[in-house]
Amino acid sequence: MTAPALEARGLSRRFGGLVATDNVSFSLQPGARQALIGPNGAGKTTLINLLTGVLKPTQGAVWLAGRDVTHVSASQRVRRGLARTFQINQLFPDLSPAESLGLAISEREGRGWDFWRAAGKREIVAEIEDLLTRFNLSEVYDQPTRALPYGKQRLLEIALALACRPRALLLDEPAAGVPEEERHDILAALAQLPADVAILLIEHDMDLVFSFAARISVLVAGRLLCEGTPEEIAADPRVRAVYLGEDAHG
Amino acid sequence: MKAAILISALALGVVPAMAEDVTVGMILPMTGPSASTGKQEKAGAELYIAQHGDKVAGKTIKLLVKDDTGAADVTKRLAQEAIANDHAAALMGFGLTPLAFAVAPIATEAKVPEIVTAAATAVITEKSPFIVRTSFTLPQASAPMAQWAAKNGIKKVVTIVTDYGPGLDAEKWFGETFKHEGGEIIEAIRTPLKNPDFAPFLQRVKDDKPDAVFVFVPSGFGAMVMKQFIEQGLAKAGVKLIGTGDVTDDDQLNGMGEAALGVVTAHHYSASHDSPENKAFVTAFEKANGFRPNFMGVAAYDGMALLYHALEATKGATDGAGLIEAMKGAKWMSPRGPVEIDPDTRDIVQNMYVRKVEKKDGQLYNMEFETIPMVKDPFKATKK
Amino acid sequence: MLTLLLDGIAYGMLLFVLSAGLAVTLGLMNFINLAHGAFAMLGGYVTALLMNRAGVPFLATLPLAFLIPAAVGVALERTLYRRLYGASPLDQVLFTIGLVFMAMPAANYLLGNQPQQINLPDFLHGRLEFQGVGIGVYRLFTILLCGAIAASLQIFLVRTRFGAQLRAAVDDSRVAGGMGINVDLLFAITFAVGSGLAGLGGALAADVVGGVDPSFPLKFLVIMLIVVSIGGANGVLGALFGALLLGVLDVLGKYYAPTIGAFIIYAVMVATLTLRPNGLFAKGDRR
Amino acid sequence: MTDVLAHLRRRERWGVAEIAFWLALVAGIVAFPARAGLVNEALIAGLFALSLDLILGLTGIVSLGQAAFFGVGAYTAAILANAGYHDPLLGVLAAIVPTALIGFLTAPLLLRGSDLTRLMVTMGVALMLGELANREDGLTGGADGLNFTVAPLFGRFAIGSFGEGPRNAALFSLAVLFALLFVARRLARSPFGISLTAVRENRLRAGALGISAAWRIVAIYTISAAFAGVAGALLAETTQIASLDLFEFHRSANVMLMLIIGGAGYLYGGVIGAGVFILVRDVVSAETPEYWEFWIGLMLVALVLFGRERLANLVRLRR
Repeated sequence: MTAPALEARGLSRRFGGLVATDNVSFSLQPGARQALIGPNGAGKTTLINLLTGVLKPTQGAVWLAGRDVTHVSASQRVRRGLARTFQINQLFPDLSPAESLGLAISEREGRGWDFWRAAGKREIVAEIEDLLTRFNLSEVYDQPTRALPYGKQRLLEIALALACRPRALLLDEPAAGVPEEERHDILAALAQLPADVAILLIEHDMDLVFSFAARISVLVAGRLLCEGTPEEIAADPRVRAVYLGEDAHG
Repeated sequence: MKAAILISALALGVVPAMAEDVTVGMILPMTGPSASTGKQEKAGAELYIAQHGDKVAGKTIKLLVKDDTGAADVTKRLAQEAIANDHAAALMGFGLTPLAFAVAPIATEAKVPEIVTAAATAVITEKSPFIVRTSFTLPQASAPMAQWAAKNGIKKVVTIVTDYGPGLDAEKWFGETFKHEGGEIIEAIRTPLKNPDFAPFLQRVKDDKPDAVFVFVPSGFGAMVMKQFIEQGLAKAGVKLIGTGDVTDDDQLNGMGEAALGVVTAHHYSASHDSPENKAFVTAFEKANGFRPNFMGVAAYDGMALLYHALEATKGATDGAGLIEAMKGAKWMSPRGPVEIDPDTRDIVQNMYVRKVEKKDGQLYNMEFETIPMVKDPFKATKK
Repeated sequence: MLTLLLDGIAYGMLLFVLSAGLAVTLGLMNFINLAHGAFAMLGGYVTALLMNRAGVPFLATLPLAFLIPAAVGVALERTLYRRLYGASPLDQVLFTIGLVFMAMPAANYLLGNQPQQINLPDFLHGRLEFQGVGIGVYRLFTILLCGAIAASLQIFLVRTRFGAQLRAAVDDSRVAGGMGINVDLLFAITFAVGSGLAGLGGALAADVVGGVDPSFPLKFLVIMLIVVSIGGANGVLGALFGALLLGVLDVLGKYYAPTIGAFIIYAVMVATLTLRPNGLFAKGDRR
Repeated sequence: MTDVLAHLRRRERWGVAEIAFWLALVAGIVAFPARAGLVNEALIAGLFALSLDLILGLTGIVSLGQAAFFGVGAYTAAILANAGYHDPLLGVLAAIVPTALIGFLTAPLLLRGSDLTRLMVTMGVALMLGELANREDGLTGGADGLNFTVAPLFGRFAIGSFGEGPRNAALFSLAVLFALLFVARRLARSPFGISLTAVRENRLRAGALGISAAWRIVAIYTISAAFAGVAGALLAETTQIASLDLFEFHRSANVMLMLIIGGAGYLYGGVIGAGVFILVRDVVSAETPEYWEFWIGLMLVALVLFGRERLANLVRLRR
């Protein structure tokens, strides 16, 4: 059996007296489609920060493709195959989508320190074009990102993460704030993400979660309440009690 | 569009000079921390021209004042342009020692007199055979101060000088002369150039318990030193404040108030100097500018006087070597008293006065009470 | 030793009074006002000219040294500064340095190059000695006055509703406006306080630093920025403690190690900012 | 969609305006040798501003301490010349070594805190180096400055204040400026350069793409320091003097003004801003040597109020 793409082993994080993440363990197999849900304040953001290396855990370990990366810096984890998107767009307003993607590819290819040869290399153009097409950005490839409609920016957010060619991809509320008429773009993009990439979707939108994920984990007050198929989660009384019962579309 | 700006600006710089014009490139810090020097110098030079007419030996004097902001590279460029573009027959001014140094090679190469009317480090005139000076040197003022102190019951002294060229000159010459006369230097303190607080240094002086403290600070810091001297209780502790005239700069003395009273300094010029020449000079200067002349103003006035003298001697010929020759040994009666250009060193020889700050007609003045006649720069005297 | 400490505190208070206004505009309003020193110069001139030309007593000039720069500050704020709230810091730098460049020659043109001295009244002269510990009367006066100013500012800007509203307005002026806060008025008052403090600082400092002259706005800009950055650009208390720290270390350093005197404040600043990048009294990670 | 490549490479081509800009500079120096000294000063200030643009414009790191490297570069050339190494090209190249080293060693100070922190720390470093130069007067000549001479360039073209000297100096500075702007241009369009833009625009996302912002900043600060060092060496060599005021606050502040006037981030802004600043200063201060600062100030205020961006766009060559 191959090693999980991403694995959390007993992750805990305390801020002073507050336990934000409490002994969380789970694993993402290659190609997994998993979702992480939980009410506001459940500690989803802290968990992502622990996985990506922005925060160091108080206890526990993070494994990436069979290797312990707990003490590896955030940027090194990206190079080893862990990419993410952000709940609030984190893009480069002055660069165009083509340039942004070119940058991500160059960095992935280890050309980030090349200060002499041009960034626009013929070899990477095919890949940029492929990503632009897949994420429906072809028409705006040369616009400054700040001028793009919000939905296009959301797509670029995912495309950038994918340009890192990750083994594991963390999607942080990819549909947050997207107007209804642009949502199908996002759903389509998610549907055709490469099958071999393990994906953890953090989402409030239950329709999206249930249409996308094969497995769902529920995080409550920093600890994993339960994990299972969408059907199991939907039927779980504990989940209903703490979460679905309150406000399913919170 | 840019090119057009460039071209018009470039073209502006080139002004054709008439054969009968003698252009004087006066390069001064007119802005920045030394701006007060520039203002005095400009006023002094302009007053001389106004009083004596702009015609001398058949030539018309044109004064070209340039602001070098106190930056040596700008001074140098302005000097080069004054000579190359404006055909300046003489350069004048130079507010600080490095600025005077910067122009020395240009003066030598172009054979144009560089009349230093401000910078006071002793060694300047040795940097080029075309440099003459009408201001003073710090050894010239510091050594007589030391002699006077030694003769007047002062045995132990602490020196406070600003930590740069002129300050070190003052420290060295006061110290050596004073020791030679049998005095003792307890401590030599150097203060940073940008220093808004003298209290800790003065506290140190107080703990040293000297008879007097000798101070050299650039003009502009004098008031601060004197006020803090009183405030730290040094006057009450019986310590005397002595220094070079920079501390009691005429330009600023009047505003310093009671704190300045009784301070004894040695210098070559006081606006209260008792001579008809000076009375006329001060009156005219104050009338034209609304402020009192100081040693910078008189040095520029004399710089112009020296140039007029030289042009008369050469009958209007403007070659630099001839002008310099004519300047050597020149003697005239300046507002400060009799002065002479030492033919060997091209430095000024002048009376040094020991003065005490007193109130006269409701205003503060450095009142001269002892004269050391015709002092040569002791720095160059010892080298022979 | 205690004498030195007192001198250091007095020097620190002087630095504080020069920088307090900057701490208000930079720390509370997030506006880079490099023209702060020009307001300080104005305050210094107000006191000096009123005393020397109109014979007004020193203490009576101090309120005016606050009010006149404050009024000029409001006038400029309403007409010019307000357009630059939220502009890029580079624009703010360019604009306020431009004002400094205009203020210096203007002062030179109108009042001449000579420093205008302030001659203190007799009761502020002299020195108190008590069991071997001495301090200049004026220094003691500045310590007490500046202490009072610092305390009242702290209360005014932090403890009152005004302070809370101001922080809300700086964080998001639109939301604050929606909450019924008069943002314009708030900023104008704060800017006036900042400018007035600058003026008062100039007036109080003028005697010690050798008078007020046209180069004043730039001469003390560096040290004012140092004080505010060490303190943590976060209001008045930071600037107060930053200034005191600098003052005491500078005085001690100059006394015990005069040869390295010039390095001390810079070294203290670089060391402080290396250890505490947002200053000694920074709260949170403010940009 | 073959134009993706063209889009990515659109900033690599030399535009007509860009070429004309350089030709105009050469022509200006040759046509007006009388003002070559002034043009030289402007070109060097432009190079100095370019060095700041690398960190401020490209990377978004503010600094009020570029004068540190300007001064060290100048003194490197001066001290070398006084030690008998008079070749001007050698001096310029040698200035790279100590400035890059100091830049590399002090760059970590820039990684934490706010913009204000960076402004103050860089300023502190510059002022301390200036004070060090003042103290080490055996090496630097202290407050008197260092006068020295340099050999003719390539053994043929004399540089200095006499005859062809100012013109040769200006052409030399122009050549160095062109060479370094060429380097900066390549750099800005390289993957490294784009990653600097990424660090400037969104450090969080840059990190999520695997870019370690800290090392990129250290690298570009080191390069920027070397650029400033070269500018300092050029100024020292073409004026044949190095003095302490090179380290002063106003040098750092003025170079920032020049860059902002011309517009940061597109490499030519510094050169244009320096040209405007120095030419205006020259023209106005010839008229009113005491009060010219007022008019410069008015210009700055007007520039901000009427929209720096709009004006910059007028003269901007190609973005």
